[in-house]
Amino acid sequence: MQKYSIFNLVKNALSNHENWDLAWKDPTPKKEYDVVIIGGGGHGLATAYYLAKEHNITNVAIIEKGWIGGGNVGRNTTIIRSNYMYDDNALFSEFGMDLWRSMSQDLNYNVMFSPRGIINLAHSDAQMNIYARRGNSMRLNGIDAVLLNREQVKEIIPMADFSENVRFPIFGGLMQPSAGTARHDAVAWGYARQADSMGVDIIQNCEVVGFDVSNGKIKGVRTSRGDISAKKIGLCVAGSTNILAEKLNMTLPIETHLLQACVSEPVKPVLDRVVTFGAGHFYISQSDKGEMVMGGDLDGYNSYAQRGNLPTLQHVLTEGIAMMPFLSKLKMLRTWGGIMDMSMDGSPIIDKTHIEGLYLNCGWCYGGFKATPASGWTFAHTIAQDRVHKLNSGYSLNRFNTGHLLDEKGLGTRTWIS
Amino acid sequence: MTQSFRLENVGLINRNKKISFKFNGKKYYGYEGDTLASALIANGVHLIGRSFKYHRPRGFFGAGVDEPYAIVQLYRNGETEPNIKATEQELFDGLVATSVNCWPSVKFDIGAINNFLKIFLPAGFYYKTFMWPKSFWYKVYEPFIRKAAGLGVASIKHDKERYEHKYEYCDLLIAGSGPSGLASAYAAAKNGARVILAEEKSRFGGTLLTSDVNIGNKSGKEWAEGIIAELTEMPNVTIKNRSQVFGYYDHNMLVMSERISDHLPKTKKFHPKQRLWYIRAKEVLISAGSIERPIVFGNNDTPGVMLSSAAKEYLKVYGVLVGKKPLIFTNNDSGYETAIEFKKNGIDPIILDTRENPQSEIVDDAKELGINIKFSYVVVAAQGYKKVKSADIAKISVNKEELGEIENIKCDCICVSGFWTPTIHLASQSGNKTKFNENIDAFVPGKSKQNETTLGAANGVYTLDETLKSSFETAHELSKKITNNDNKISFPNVIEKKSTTHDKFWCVPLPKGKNYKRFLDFQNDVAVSDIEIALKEGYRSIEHVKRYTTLGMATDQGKTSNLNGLQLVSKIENKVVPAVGHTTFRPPYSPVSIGAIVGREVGKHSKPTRKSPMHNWHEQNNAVFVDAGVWLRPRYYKIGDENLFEASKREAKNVRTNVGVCDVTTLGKIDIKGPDAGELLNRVYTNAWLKLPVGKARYGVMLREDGIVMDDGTTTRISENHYHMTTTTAQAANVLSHLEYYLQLVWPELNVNVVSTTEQWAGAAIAGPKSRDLLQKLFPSCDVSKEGLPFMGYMEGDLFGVKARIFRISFSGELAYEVNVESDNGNFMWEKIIEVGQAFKIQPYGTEALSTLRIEMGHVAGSELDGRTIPYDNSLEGLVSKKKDFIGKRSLTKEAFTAEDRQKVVGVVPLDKKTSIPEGSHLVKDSNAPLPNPKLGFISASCWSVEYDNPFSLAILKDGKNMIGKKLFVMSPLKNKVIPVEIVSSHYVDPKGERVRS
Amino acid sequence: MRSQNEFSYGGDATVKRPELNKDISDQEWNDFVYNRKSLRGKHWELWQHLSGCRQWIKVERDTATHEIFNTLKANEDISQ
Amino acid sequence: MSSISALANVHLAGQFGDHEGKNENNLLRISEKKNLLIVQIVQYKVSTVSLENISIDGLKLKNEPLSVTNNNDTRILWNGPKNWLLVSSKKDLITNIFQNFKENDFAVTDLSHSRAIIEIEGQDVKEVLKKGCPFNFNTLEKNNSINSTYNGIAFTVDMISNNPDKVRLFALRSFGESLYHSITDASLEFGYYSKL
Repeated sequence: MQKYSIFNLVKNALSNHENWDLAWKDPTPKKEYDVVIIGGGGHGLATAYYLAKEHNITNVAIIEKGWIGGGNVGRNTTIIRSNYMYDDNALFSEFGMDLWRSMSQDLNYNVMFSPRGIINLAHSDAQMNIYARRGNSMRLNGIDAVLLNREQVKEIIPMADFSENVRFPIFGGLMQPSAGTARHDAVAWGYARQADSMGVDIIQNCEVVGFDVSNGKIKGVRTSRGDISAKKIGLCVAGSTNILAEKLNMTLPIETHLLQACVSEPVKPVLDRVVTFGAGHFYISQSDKGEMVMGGDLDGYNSYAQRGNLPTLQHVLTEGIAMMPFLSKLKMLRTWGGIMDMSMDGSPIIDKTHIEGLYLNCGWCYGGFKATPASGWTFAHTIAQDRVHKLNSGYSLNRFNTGHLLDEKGLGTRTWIS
Repeated sequence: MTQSFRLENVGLINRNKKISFKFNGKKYYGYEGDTLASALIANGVHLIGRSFKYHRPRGFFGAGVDEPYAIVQLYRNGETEPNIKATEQELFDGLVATSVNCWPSVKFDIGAINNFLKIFLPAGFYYKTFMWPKSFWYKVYEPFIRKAAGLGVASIKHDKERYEHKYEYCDLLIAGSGPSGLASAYAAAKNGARVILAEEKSRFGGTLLTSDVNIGNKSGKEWAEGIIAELTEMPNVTIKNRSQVFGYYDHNMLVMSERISDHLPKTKKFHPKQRLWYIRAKEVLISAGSIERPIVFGNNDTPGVMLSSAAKEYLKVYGVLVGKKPLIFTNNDSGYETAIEFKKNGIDPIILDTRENPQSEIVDDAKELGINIKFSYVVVAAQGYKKVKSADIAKISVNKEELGEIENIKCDCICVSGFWTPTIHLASQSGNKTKFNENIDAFVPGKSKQNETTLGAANGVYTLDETLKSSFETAHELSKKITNNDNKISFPNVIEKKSTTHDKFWCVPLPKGKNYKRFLDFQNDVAVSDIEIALKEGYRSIEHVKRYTTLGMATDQGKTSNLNGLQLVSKIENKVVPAVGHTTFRPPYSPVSIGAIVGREVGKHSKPTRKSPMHNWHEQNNAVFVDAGVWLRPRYYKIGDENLFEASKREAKNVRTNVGVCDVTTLGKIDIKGPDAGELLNRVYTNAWLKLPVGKARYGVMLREDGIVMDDGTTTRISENHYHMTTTTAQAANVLSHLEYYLQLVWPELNVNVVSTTEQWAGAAIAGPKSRDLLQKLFPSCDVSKEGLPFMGYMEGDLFGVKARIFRISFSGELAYEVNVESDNGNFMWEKIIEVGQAFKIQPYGTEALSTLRIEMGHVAGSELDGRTIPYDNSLEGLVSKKKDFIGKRSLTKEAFTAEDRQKVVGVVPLDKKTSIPEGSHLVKDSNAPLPNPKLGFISASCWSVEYDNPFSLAILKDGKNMIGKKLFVMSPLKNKVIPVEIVSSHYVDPKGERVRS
Repeated sequence: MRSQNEFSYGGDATVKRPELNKDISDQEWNDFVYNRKSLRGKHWELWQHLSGCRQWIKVERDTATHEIFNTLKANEDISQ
Repeated sequence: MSSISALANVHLAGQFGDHEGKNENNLLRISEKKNLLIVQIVQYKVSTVSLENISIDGLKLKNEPLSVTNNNDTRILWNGPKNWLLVSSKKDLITNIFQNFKENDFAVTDLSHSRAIIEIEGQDVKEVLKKGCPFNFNTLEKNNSINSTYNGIAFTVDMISNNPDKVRLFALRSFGESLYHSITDASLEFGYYSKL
């Protein structure tokens, strides 16, 4: 594989860009693999990469219904953070932050990780206290966090509404300076390219139609491109988890919901942080291209549509203007929807299942993108070693039976309330 | 400056009204009815901006919504807006605009250096470099790239404009007022349907304004005007210009943005700048027309290269010549129409037709007019940097692969026509699976998913006769279905020139040895070579191509580039175009201002505000308010220079020593009536309710089914079948829905009615050792003695002529009562309590003091009942019945919920009895332990105990039951605090409840 | 036809709460509290007309297209 | 004793918005309705009492969506299945209601103080309503009532007259000032006057 570098770029430019290698190949599926990962999204690609890199398992196929990176890794708002309150979430995410920090070099692919910092705004003392609880927990877990007062917030984001005319005044905020954004598509492509180079087969346009299970053991998967045997299978399909679970006669603590996001037309740099509104659900950052990337509430009903309705976006943008009134004059350029596997406590599941050799990675709700490297790393470990790693031990499927829930928001099972 | 490119007596502009405007600091004139684009071209200005990546010079490409280039910064009435398309912005007096994305000026742009480096900046180059050294991406490269990107400049000033909404319903919504739109609107309106006709431009008529056709013995334009005049008079028709239907959502809901004031120097007072229409239509007719496609050739982004239809529109609508030596480059008959218009106005065009020998009426007309036509010819490349100066042209072989010898001819513009692409955006948004039509090389709508029909050019129908016929018929049939009328109008005679087939040619090959950039996406600088690289590297799905190269992701959303991109991919991949497929069309069709989407819910009104009947009194008595959900509640009443801490301490202290009064109107109140009301309570609450006597209140806790505490409060039995439930302010709405859920869906056999009476009653809590004395004065005829009104008792009373409900309940650890009167009398009650209370040194107290009082007595509230705790955690296990079943009971048996070391609420006191403990801190065993330092619990609520005059906090602590008396550390790294503390009982004041029962 | 703005979503309508006082397994209880089919296609679900008559209704809707096929009152049973 | 109505602090007399140069008759008129009796009446599921046999102020309950049965003083709004909202200027009707609607068949709840009531009259009434409420007002006729939302605030519309249009808007009392702001704000474009 070619190594990307400035020299390589110049060399290729001088040869008229005719000698670039394939970023990944387009192989015909083999009859059998050691591991089949279902789902060519960020998590699936990362899992395959870490199986090869950390566990030397390279007889691996990723099978993807459409094109790789076409799920939520290609349709999120690119926020990367580890500002969680519960230890299981915080330590897992912070492990991921380390992987993010070296990802471009590790993958030899610029994923443009940009630690610009995230600020969660607070609009009352009570909310400041809730953030303090989270921030202190982060600090005690070794994660950076700063509690900002109103003046400090104003200094960093003067375009937020500090006027008299505001419905929910800004009291301050919790900031994680090391949080940031990355170029989402590049993450998928970078993992794909490296996994491919280590021998992983990336098989696109290959839909799973069924599973081969006997005596409580997974044997293989039936696909639109034929049957594929596998010693182990990892399920990594975000919003489509329930569809595959049904083929395995499993019912999971997951509902599939729709989340919309949108971008404005590009403008010159005006906002260099990620900011969330505390009196509702709205988050915003400005992309390198200059677009304001914005998101908020779920549409609030079960959906596989990847298309939402305007009232939800109206609601989200209302909060946007409430937070930063200048947004009013920008224009909404593009909207899209992604389907979320909303788990019943808002935290993910990375675990073995009752079927031997079948592993589950799901329930990422709206937080899947930032988890890509840590999810891939721990899932690869779980598959390779047939046991969960300490980092994902809290993400067990059994926690809904035992009551060891990880409900960061305290909303319980009504996942559509965001 | 003279308008040297303006024709006399041609066009639809108002020559009696001259308008002055400024562009890049220079003053120009135009006419009413001009767009900024037409006025600039009339003045000979063609250089308007710079491209996104290479900063190449940019002019005008189209004449409307499809414009990829001509983007300006607009200044209007003291405000500025970025990214305005000059082709859409109507001219108004005093308009000021500047170029975007160039520095220091549009003519000399430093960023253009990228243009010379462009061979090093192919598609995806960002991904391949800028990776070393490690931290340089964020610190060095990215800031540089960010500055270079973006287009216009966003003002961070608050937007003062009004944007409004309108919800409308109709039988037929018709999007687009070209021939098919007008015909359908007319047919449906005449048949009695309620019709909305939307046109995105300022003028109705679409292509009828520019094409040389005859309908019913009138010119197309006259016919359109006649129809519009008639429609305007009809009461069942709403016609809207400057109104773009931009989104097609579920259940036939469409959204339209109406630009009411954007064409005016300023918005009329009390009127909106824009209005967003949510339109629910029984049937939708999409008559959005088509957009001309470019032919791809070398340097095809040079200013002066533009769509042939745009050139015609500038000429016929605005009386503006886009050039005086035009070259028309076409693969179909449309280019001839433009050429003929030039010729008619005294300009000699040259036509290059890729076709070998086309035979049609239009071609014959052009020949007859003596226009110079070169068949089998192509433009190889435009020459000129800031404006086209000449064109390299060549003969092309029949197989379209070999170029002949290159000739150079002088020209000042190149008008390109690569045939027409139907505007299928709305149809596709509705869920319609589009299909590829080989005859026109483009996608057209397929089977309708919702009640939508696409007509005319948007459906790939390019003859007027067929368009009008199908539109009349479809609109008649659809309206008949809705209105049951059968009033058919007669179909007019149509005369139009017959055209012949187009040449399926869209990209000029590179001549040997030349490496011209051939652009597909003009704003994002995506060239043929970029797509080639993407495919070579394996980015083969059309979505990968789009994302890797950014094809079609600019502010024009690929209206002129997407199809050519598809053609290229299909050619290289050797697939048919439909097998490549197109990327998804999503709303909006064209960018919409966020202000319009949001409407009037801005500033103070971004959310409603709830106020109690005593709000005005609080305001007048220096209350400082706090948001409680959307309620405003007094947090404290400020006296002099007091701060929050001092005031709340004073207020709380006064409750402990004298008496205080607090507005508790915001607590949720639910009236529960019916023969089975008691049974409902017994199932909803964790404790037993069947034996509560009339006239008594009881405290209760309710759970979610997952065992987590949902809410707490008291419920009073007013009469045999009548209960009065109170909830917390925060959960009031949820609790009501919760009860309705069980009553309607789970236990429909119960005969119970629940209704919110939160607003019916104003509530005042009277608390403190002197509260009974005060109550006695307020209700002299009631026996409010310890025996007459015992703890948890209830009675009705007369408060100086006003009927009142009196509850003896307490959340403050003091003898306390709650008085309710009907809301109109709330203020009267409050003033009476204050007035009579003077004798007892009464003071009003706010939520902060309320909080202090409840923390001191260990009464759990929102910060403990945070959606994550079970009754045990809150020391409420005594209220959990072991005998009966209730909502959520089954979950309480879970392993984690019954663990020996389960968390529990405790009290926390600093060892020094001085240091305040910040809320949100955590409890640890060893403050010096390495990170991650295991946390044992967290501080949920803190106060300054007025009883003991030292800090006191509540905490949820692991194994709290066994921790009383232990010493731990409170840590707040955020505030740099480490505080040694002792764990005590959460019931710090009046642990045995003697005062409340006194 | 009423606007979605007036309604509040209530989740899968086919989930049946176990009867009170009935002895059931952990599995049955967790199926009720946590586990959901949530498939692509037709889905019976609950909506409350919150800003209206406050009635809970059952709606059969397609989760892939959002098309609505059927509505039932709270007291009407879904016939499979 | 002084009672204070829900909108007493915001409802001011005067002419507002784009009223200049317009005939006062063409402006919208906005007022607050006070001192009305408002009672919710709900028939229990078990009740077998026939609605035909009970009347209040000469009016019968009609279990029919949108319907308002009415006379000069009293209007009974359908509020949901077997659920009505009685609104009357005769405050003493309450006694009568409690007598007629027996406790084991009906839940009767006095909600007179729980609502803020805005009355708005004029040719542009429906245009004002369409600015914030998703309901199809083209279909709302005289003596219809609906529940919906206006700028996110739950409200009830009772259409009293259609020549010119006249409606009463009911919101929960605590939301009254916000609804009043939204309605008057939406009326500015047309111009309105208000009297106390």
